Formats: sequence, C-alpha cells, structure tokens
Amino acid sequence: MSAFGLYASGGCCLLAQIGLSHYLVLAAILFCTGAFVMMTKRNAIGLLLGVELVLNACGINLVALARYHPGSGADGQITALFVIALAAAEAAVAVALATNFYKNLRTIDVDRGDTLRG
Amino acid sequence: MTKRRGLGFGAMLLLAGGCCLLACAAAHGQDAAPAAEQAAEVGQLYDHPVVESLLFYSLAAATVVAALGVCIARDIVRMAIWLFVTLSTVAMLYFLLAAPFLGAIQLIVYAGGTLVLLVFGVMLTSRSPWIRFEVRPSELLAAGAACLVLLVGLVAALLRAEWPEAAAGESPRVATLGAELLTTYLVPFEAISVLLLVVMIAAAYLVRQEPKE
Amino acid sequence: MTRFWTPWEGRPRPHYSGLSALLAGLGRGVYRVAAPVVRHRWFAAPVFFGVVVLGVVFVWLCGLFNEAVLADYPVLRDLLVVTGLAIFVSLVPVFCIWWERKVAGRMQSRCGVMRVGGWHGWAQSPADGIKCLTKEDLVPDDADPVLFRLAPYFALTPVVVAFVALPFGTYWVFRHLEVGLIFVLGMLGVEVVAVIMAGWASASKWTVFGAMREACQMVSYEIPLGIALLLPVMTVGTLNLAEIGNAQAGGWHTWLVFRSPFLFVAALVYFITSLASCKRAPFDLPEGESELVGGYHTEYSGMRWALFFFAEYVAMFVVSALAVILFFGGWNSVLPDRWGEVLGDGYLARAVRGVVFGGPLWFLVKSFLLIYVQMWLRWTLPRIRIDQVLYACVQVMLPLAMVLLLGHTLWELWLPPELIAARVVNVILAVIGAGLLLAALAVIIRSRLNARRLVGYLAVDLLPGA
Amino acid sequence: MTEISLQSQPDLLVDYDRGEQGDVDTEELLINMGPQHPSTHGVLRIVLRCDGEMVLEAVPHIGYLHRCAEKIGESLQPFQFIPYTDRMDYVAGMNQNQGFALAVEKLAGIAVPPRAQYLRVIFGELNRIASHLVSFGTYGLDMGAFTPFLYAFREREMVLDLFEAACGARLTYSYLTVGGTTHDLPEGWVDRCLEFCDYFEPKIDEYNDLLSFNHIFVKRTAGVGVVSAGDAVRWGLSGPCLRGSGVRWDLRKALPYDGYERFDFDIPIGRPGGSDRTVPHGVVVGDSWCRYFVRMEEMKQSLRIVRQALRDLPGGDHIVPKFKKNKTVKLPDDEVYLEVDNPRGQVGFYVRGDGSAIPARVKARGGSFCNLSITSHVVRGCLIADVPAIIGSIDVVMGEVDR
Repeated sequence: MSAFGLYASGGCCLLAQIGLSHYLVLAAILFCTGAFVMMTKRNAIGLLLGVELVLNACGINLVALARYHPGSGADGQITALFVIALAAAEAAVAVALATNFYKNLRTIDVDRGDTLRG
Repeated sequence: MTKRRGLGFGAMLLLAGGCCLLACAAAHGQDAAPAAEQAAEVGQLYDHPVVESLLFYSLAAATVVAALGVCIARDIVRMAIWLFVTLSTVAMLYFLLAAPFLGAIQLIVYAGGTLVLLVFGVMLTSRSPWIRFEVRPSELLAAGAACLVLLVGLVAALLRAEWPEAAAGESPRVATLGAELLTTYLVPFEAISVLLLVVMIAAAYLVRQEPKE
Repeated sequence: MTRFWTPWEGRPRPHYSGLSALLAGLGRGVYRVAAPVVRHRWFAAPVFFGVVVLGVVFVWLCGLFNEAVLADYPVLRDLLVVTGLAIFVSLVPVFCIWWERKVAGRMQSRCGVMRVGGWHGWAQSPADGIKCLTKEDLVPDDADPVLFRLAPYFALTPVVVAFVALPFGTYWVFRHLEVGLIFVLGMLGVEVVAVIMAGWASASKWTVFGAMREACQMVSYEIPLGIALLLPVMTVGTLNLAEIGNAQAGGWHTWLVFRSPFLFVAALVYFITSLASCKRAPFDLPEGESELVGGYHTEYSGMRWALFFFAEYVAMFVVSALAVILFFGGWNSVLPDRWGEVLGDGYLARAVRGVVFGGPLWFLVKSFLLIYVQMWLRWTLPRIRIDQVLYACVQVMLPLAMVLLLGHTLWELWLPPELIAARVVNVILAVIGAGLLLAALAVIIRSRLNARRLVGYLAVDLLPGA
Repeated sequence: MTEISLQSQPDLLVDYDRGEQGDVDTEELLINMGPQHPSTHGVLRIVLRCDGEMVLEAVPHIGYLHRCAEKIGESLQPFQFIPYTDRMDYVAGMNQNQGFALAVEKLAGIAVPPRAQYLRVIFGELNRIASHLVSFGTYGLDMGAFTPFLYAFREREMVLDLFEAACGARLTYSYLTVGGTTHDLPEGWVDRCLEFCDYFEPKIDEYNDLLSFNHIFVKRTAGVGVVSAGDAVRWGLSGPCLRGSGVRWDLRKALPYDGYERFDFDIPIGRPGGSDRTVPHGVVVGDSWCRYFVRMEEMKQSLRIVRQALRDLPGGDHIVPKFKKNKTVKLPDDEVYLEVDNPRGQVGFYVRGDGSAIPARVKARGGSFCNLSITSHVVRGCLIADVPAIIGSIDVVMGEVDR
C-alpha cells in the first residue's frame, strides 16, 4: 500500500503507521538539500557540508531499507557504517585539499580555482 | 561553641544519612528480573504506532528544517552548526530505526569528529572566520529549480513503488554486527582500514609546509 | 549573631518601572522575609533534612520498581526516574562547586566559603545561582546573537542526556541501552560543538583561541580515551554498562582494574584523558584564565555562563561514573556479592545487603571520590601548554593505549582467568591497589591531624596584627 | 622610550620565518593582551601579532600608571618625597626608600648611624623576601597553579606583620628615610623576626618541592624566553633577570652600600640543567626557570643576611639625631646618581640640588622598566601560553615601570 492510500484510508494521517516510504521521502528531501548546497555554495568547505548531507540521506536509506526489508540481517547497518567511515575519510582529504587550495590561491572560493596553476 | 555546633550537624547528618542509606540499600539489595528482560518491557511502550509516528514526525521535521538551514545560512560556521543539528537528528532517527549502534557511532564520528574537522578547515582557510561569499541570484534560482524538480521526481517515484510497510521483526544486535564485520564483511572492513590509513598519510602530506628552496 | 551588610539598606534604591518594579518588589519582599531565616545558624539543618527526606521518599518509590508494581506502569516509572535524574543532575554541580571551594580552601590553608547560610557557607552555591540569574545578560554587539544564546544549552544538554544510559546500580538506570557505553561517549564528544559555537559566536579573538584549543584537545584525546575504554568492553564482551558493572560483583579482586596489568594502566590512561575531555586542570587550556582571559566563555555572563559550569561539573561526574563502572567495580562493594545471600530476604537483610555488598551508594561514593581526585589535581598542578597537550596525546597516550589494547588481547587469549599465573597477577594487582588506597587514606588522616599546624602558629598567635 | 621607538619603526615588526616550524600556512592575527588581562601584572598592554598560537611579534605599551612621580620630587623636600618612592615599586617599598635616602645622603654628605644601617639592611632584605614571595606566587598563578599563591601570601603576611610592628604600615612604609629610619624597633621585635626566619627557611624547600621542581612547571618554563648573558647586559637587565642569565653581578657585592660588605652571602645565578642536583634537566641558562629559581635562592641568602644583621645589631640612634626633630636638609649645588639592588633589579636615583632644601631635578631608573624592554625581543616565536611565563619570570611592577 502506498503512502497516499494510507493517508486516504487512515482517519488521522499524522498518527498513521510509519512505513518505509516515510523514511525514503525524508532521505530524498535531505538528498536534494545536499545537492542544492553543493550547487550554490562557493566556499569549498560549504561544498563539503553538502556532501555530508547527501551521505546522510544515503545512510537513512540504507538503515530504513534494512529495517523494513525482511531477511536483510546486518547488511544495511554495516553498509551505513562503511558510509560513515568513508565520509570521515573524505572529509579529512577534502579539508586538506581546501587548506592547500587556500595556501596556493589565498582564497577558498572554488570558482577561482580555474587558473590551472598552483 | 563553633565546635559543638559542628558536632550537632555531624550527628544530624549521620542520622539522616543513615535513614537514606537504609532505604537506598533496601531498594537495591533485592532480586529482580534480569536487565535485558526489563529493558524489553520498557521498550514495548515506545513500539506503539502513535508514539512512533509522533517521534518520527518531530525528528523528520527537525531534520528537514536543519537541512534547509544549511542551504539558507550564508555564514560557514552557522552552516556547520545547522549540519550538526541535522547529523544529531539523523542519529536519533537511527535509534528510532532500531539501529542504536549506528546512532551512537554517528554521534561520535560525525558530530564529534568530522564536524570539528570541518570547523578546523573553516578556521584554517579564511582570512577571517567571519567572511562570506555572495552567490548570484540567478545561480540560486537555477539550482533551486533543478533540486525541486529532482525532489518531485524522486518523491513521485518513491510513492508509486510498493514498499514493505511493516518492520522486519528482529534487528541485529551489536554483537551480530561485530561478528558480521569480521566474517562476512572482512574484506571491505580491511579495505576501509587501509583507506583510512592512506587518507591519514595523504592529508598529512597535503597540508605539510613546502620545504624552502 | 554577626550582622552582614545587605544590598538595600541605607542605599539609594534603583528605580524600576512596570514588570521590573513588580519583580523587584517581590524580590525585596522575599528577601526581607527569607534573609533572617536563611541566615539563622540552625537553618541548614532543615535544608539537609529536607533533602535527605526527599531522597528517602524517592528511594522508597524507586524501591517499588522491583516489587512488580511499577513494572506494569512504565510511564510512571519513567516519570519517576526522569524526576530523580533531573534533581540529581541539578544537585551535582551545586554540591560540587561548594565542595570544590571547600577543598581548595583546605588545600590552601584557608577556610573556603563560610558566610552564606549558617554552616560552612552551605548556601553559597544556591546564592551564586540566584546572583547569576539576576545578572545582566550581555550579548556583545558583534556576536552572532542566535549561536551565542544557543551555545550554553548545547553544552549542558548532551551531558544531561548521557544519564539516560548511565546506571547507578543494576536496576537504577533509565534505559538499559545495548550501546550504553558509546552512547555516553558520543554525548561527551558532542560537547565540543558547544564550545566551538560559544567561542566563534562571541566574535572575540580570545574565545576563538579557546574554542580551537578545546577542539584540538577534545578530538585528539577522544581516541586514547575510546581505546582505553575498549579494554573492559573486550573483557566483559558487552557495551551495556549495567552488565559490565555486574560482571565485577565478586569482590575487590574482581574489579576489572585488577584483572590484568594492562587494565591497570588503562584505568590510569582513561583517567588522564578524561581530565582532558572535561577540561579539568592540568588540561584546562580552553578556559585558561592566565592566558586566554576566560577562554571560550570570556564574553558570557550571568546564567549562560553558569550553564557552562553546570555542564563542566556534570561532565566531571559522568566521566568519573564511567571510570567507576568500567574499572572500579561499579556499584559493587569490596566484598563478594554472593556472601550476602546467606542473609536471607527480609527487609532488614536486604538493606544490609544493599549497604555492605553494593548499591547506588557505593557507586556515588566511588564517583565522588574520583571527582575529589580531579579537584585535588586541579589545585595542585600547573597548566600544560597546548603543544605539550598534543605531544602527550599523540606520542604518549595514543601509542600507550594501542599497546595496552594489543597486550590485553593477547593476555586474555593466552592467560584465561582460571590459570594460576593470571590469578597470581590478579592478587598482586589487587594488593597494590589496596596499598594505594590505604596510602591515600593515610595521607588524608595525617593532613587532618596536622591541619592546625599548616596554618603556622606564628600567624595565628604570636605576631602583632594577627 | 621603548614604546615610541617600536611604534615609529614599522620595520622592527619583521616577518618571522615560519618555514622552519613546518606548520600549516595560516593568517596572522593581532591580539591585544592587556591592559585588562589577568596575567599582565597590572596594567601592561602587549600587542601580539600571532600566527595561530605562535607569537610573531610583541609590542609592549606602557604608561597607564604614570603619576609624574619624578616631577613631584622636584617640588618636595627629600623626606617628603620618600612616600612617593614607596608608590613606585609598591611591592618593595623599603628598597625604594633606601635607594632615594642613600642618594640624598650622598648628595648632602650625611653619615648614617650604624644601627640605622643595620636596620636598613634588615628591612631591605625582609622586603626582598616579601617581594620575591609575591613574584613566586603570581608566577604560579600565571602557570595555572593556584595553591602556591596562597602559601606565598600566607608567609608574606608574616613579613608584613613584622613591618607593621615596626612602622605601622603594611604596604607603603616610608620607614627608611633620609638619615636613618623613622622609628626604632619595638620591644621584642628581634626575637619575633628570628622566629620568622626559623619558620620560613624550611618553607622555601617546601615551595621548591611544590612548584619549582614540578614536572609540568619545569616543562612550561625551562628553555622558554632564553636571554643570553650578552643580551642581558646589552639590554640593561639587572637583578634576578641578569643573574638568571648567568652574570654574577650584584650591587650589594660590587658596590656595597649601607654596610653590605659586613655580611656574608652568595649571589645565586642561573645554572644549566643537570649541572647540579637542584637544577632539573632541560633548563637553559637565562630561561624563565632560571630567573624564577634565582629568586627562590635569593630568599635563602636574604635570610642569611637578616640573621647576621640581627645577631650583630648595634645599639645607638636609629636616625641622625638632628633629624629626629626636623628632617629638612639643604642640598648643595651638586648632583648625584646612586643605584641600589632592588628585588626587581637595580633602582637608581639621580638628584641634583641647587642650594635649597628642594631638589632641582629628580630622576629614577627603574629595574622593571629596563627588564621589561627585553620582552619584545624574547617573546618572538613563542606560543601565547609562553607570554605569561616570560612576563611573569621578568616580574614587572607596573607602578615602577610607569612611575
């Protein structure tokens, strides 16, 4: 049953049973905000924050699917764990890159990084 | 005079403390249901669908608001704080999804570690931490439209699909997760550890000072 | 009875209007009535009695947990526990601040607080709290108004939330979280965000320095701290704090700290890193007043500033409690639990068992003992420099913690506790631990006996003007 | 003087070579340390140019406590100016009194009775102890150790009690005056002073155990703010700051005044780490720890001097008899400059008379003032946490710097 149907059938939509689709929609919203941040921010660290949002959306998806998908065992949670570890690694490298970028160009505005010289 | 008063207070305290001690002790020194059993009893309360949906909606609202905060904030440290709120609420959602281990790890690694790293990045890379970059309105409009289209498409697709609506009964315990990590997922686990090591070296290499010629 | 100066006697009254006038009038009225009462030297007695009676009532109610009455009413139980925790969490800083001032006073051959209230300045902390509430709430012009106001709450909330999973006894816990340990750790780690927020939002260079120091220190010390905590987790095989505590019910020698030499050192490593994680001396650089004025809370005043202090003292209790649960036998006494079974199951027998063989009282006493050690260090040691802090973490604590983890793993693999060699080591460590404790007691007793001489008879009796 | 030259010469703000530090390249930050800062010992203001925690440049700004003390001296008779000298170095008032009194006596050719000389030595050395106790305690505070401060002040109270018994004042004594001392000792004072000496001597070792040899304290101060002997002489340092750099120079030995040649005492100097059982490893001659420890050792030497002086204390007048009624003295048309060894360094007074009772010119040289000038030289390349360590070890009293 889709969420629309659920809303239609339930008398009080707010207190309806929370299903997988709720979590997936939330993750989709999170994903889109992350994408928006990546598109609009010109600060390199700002871009990184957008990436973290997207990775979080991904984590919610993984855990929710694991929770609602019978027989999945620990797969979803472990993958989400890997995502968190990767996010930490990615943040470390990205911050190092941003620092380097700043050292060379004296700015952290990524639009200024098209000079192709260090 | 002073000394006597001190003694009086001491005696009173001893007396009262003794009463407290006795009651406290009596409450403790009895047998009861094992811890896990009691935990299960308490857990039932929050399995109620109404409670769950209330929790979900409040957490989801907080997540979305905080994520929008990241979009709207122009100041980089404010963005980071909004992201912190997002990360915390997502951690709570993990608790709601019966993945407490993941929730706690999210708090430690993401909120406590990665975010601090990002703030370090902010402090290291700006002439002043209070600096801002202006973005053209046309860019904002285009990006907003693209994301909106993406969101509508995603949600429409999601709602059309058939998803299992009931939660699977058992979620893995921490011990299971650990065992799985070191058996089924040993190779990716080791790969991740190697990756983390490489990243550590790479980051140190990238930010090191160039030797002077 | 000594008569002290009161703020509004014989002084021009400040002019209030509107709501402020009402509040000021109310305050004056309350003061007129309450001040003589509070100042009376016997007033401390009912206060202490009140607290104790409330405690007894609360404990009695909690005792009903296991009588299968509350088990059927989880909401009632939760309400009860949350109320108890709220009272406890607000009493801990109030008590600890007063206690710390007394400890500091005694260490510095003075009396500490003596005036407010009748007996040993017992009301000093509440009075300070009221003062902080009534102080002007100042937000600097350049500060980020939202973050500046939010930061204190971000500091206090996580450490209070940590109590959700912190057991005071086998059943004395709000939730038996399966991941209790890392939940508490995560909450302690999140506190750093508040400090960064406060430091950055104040728009002052000193506060930014304080925030960055805190971030450096916290992020680096969390790693050895976490690794040191892995040792007991590995030994018991669970992250549930209540189960870890219960695994040490066999008496003094079964406390995890005495199980292997590695755990013995790990307890020390944990204690040192926990000092760094709650910004206590000698790791108090984020707020080092002789360098950074006030560190991250330089610009704060009034209640917001007090909230940071509340957070610090509650965090002190939380890290001490973690140490007690993970290393020092939790709520178990020095005697094996099973010796108590011979007493039977009467009310009195249960009470004796709860006192002699373990219970929340033991847990509290141990935790406050560790807090006392933290205070002791604070008033003894100078502050370290930031590069030395990082050196100590990265080049000493971190490798040490890793070696301990490896060593303990091998120890558990090759020397299971049944082996005679493991038992011998266990006994030796237990004896060393007892010796250390007795030595500390001897020092305390000796300084108690010599307390008068520390002041110096010259200053007291002989010289003019004394 | 220092302030003007440093401000008007921007090229003094040299770019510190950061390449050797191997650190991340970041922006510089200008920070105002003081005048309202807990560890600037009064109203010193230092502008720090920092790269992260590292100090690239420090410019001290002084003058917040300027009170025209020298100018006032030109409109008062010398004995009337004595209270103003108290307020220059208010931590060591006796030594300031002594310096000015000696200068005036030399100018007017007044011979001081021997009892007065002994009294001056006793009170000068007791005040040296009191002053070093303040320095020791506040240095502990600068390092984040609170407790030694209270201990130091507990002992200082006893010295002040002795002073109060002798002259009635506890901070600004005006006790050593032109021609001798204002009052003779009260009954039983000598015994009490001896009692204090017996009580205090073991306490110094206690302080050393508590703070001086504390591992963290040594780590914080050893090798920090090193001043070489040559630099120390060239920048005009004096007192413990000079002796901490290994220069054995003490005016009480080199140019004895008030009969210091009668007493047997040593001049403690800074020694390298490990050279002696009492010097921890890692200590470099001329670093903050040496400057600090010279003070601790000087307290012991002062006790020695006090003991000898109390033992040999002669009878007779405590002041030139004719000054008992009227202290007015005609100053000849001549000039004199005389320095004495103050706890903080050499304090000099220049007095020129014009035949009247009021000096035509009074000028003072402050020990703290000259010692402070080396701050900007030493602080360069340190961490922010080292700045209080260095300023505390130089031990400035801003009243004397600004006068």
